[in-house]
Amino acid sequence: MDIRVQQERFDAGAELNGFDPNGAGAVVTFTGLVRDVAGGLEEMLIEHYPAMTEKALREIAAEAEARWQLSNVLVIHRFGSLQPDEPIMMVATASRHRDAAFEAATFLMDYLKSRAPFWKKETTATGENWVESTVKDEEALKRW
Amino acid sequence: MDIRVQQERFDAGAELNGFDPNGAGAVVTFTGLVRDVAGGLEEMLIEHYPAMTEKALREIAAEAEARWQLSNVLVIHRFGSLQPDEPIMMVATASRHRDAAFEAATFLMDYLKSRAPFWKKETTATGENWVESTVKDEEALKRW
Amino acid sequence: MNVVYFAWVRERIGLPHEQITTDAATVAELVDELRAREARYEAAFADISALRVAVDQELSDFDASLKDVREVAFFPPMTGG
Amino acid sequence: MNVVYFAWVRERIGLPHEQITTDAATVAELVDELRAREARYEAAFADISALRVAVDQELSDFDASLKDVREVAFFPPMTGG
Repeated sequence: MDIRVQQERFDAGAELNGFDPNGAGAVVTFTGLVRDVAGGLEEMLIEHYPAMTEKALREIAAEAEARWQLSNVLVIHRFGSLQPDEPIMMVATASRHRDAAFEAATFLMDYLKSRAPFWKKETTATGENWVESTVKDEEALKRW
Repeated sequence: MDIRVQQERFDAGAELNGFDPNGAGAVVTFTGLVRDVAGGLEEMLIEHYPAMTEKALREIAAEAEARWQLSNVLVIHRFGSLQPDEPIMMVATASRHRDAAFEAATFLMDYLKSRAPFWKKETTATGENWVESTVKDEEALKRW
Repeated sequence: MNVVYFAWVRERIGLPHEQITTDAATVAELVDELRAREARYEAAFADISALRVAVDQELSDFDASLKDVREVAFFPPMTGG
Repeated sequence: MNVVYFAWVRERIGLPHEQITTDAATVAELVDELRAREARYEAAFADISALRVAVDQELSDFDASLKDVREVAFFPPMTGG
């Protein structure tokens, strides 16, 4: 398990190539990128709770390892000031079974969305806006 | 849409970095690797139906684009002689919605497994063995 | 007890964290105490359903006990990923 | 008509493809014709349920018509991915 909370940009391709499947045949990745928004995004600022963030991510990844047969798990999540098209975060899962790799990655994303202590603020020409959580994201947790 | 049927090895990380999400925020990849097998795998030989393969992959990818809002789709599948740990194939999907990216990638994999004209033969010290399709893989198609 | 605020809770209250001495037995009692203090707390805690709380860095509930607790954090629903 | 074989079907029949002139109206009739030819065809087509067929490079059924068809391919269930 490799969990990283960092300000620096990361290279998703290099992370995929460096991710050791430990002999498994199925590797799934999810990469989240800063999307532009109506009005033009000047900055996405990601705030987090340093004393809690890594622990929360480790607990979520450990839960994925308990539910699926995974041979490796990677979670990277950035904080700080980001620009459009930059990578925000990435998860990778490896398993002997493709369904396990897909489901575990989907699970990790659902929990990162609503249970990891990050908050996003978008700045456009018209002002600042805290991104709001959605009912859909909260509902997504119920499938697990 | 980018569909490639090739003998040459590919670089999964470089493919992820070169995959254009066209402004979407969610990118999912699946990479399939040659697994070692009991007895020690000397070679995985992948046979395919050249006159049909690319067309079949394009139809599967087009079906994914019809079912989900995707901003890009990549499918790479190799044929020929492969060694353990080499990448066999890769799909990538990009969407504004993470569920669409995950589901489309899962769909692509289910169809590639059972509807794309590839056949795998494993050679170990004890002989050659054509990989058999599984009931589970055929059943997986029914979820779509 | 260290009380920590994030995102628009932090912005409304105007500081990221503060040391608070309290006799509140639960998170909810602490919230009532803070709301009674000043308008900026009232603004931050007006709608409890829009808030989440962590007690000693674990997601928790507003009826959680504060016994032996060292840090309470208030924030809006998380938006990671 | 070009008839193409893959994987263990190709190995049992001993060639990757051949030109066949036939009056068979359907894929199933072509299979019967081939099985009657030689033991190696009988070995390849013994269990039709273990085989798949493509007609002019489209997955098809054994009751498909061969009218105007240029290529028929026989192979075991695919194992891509």
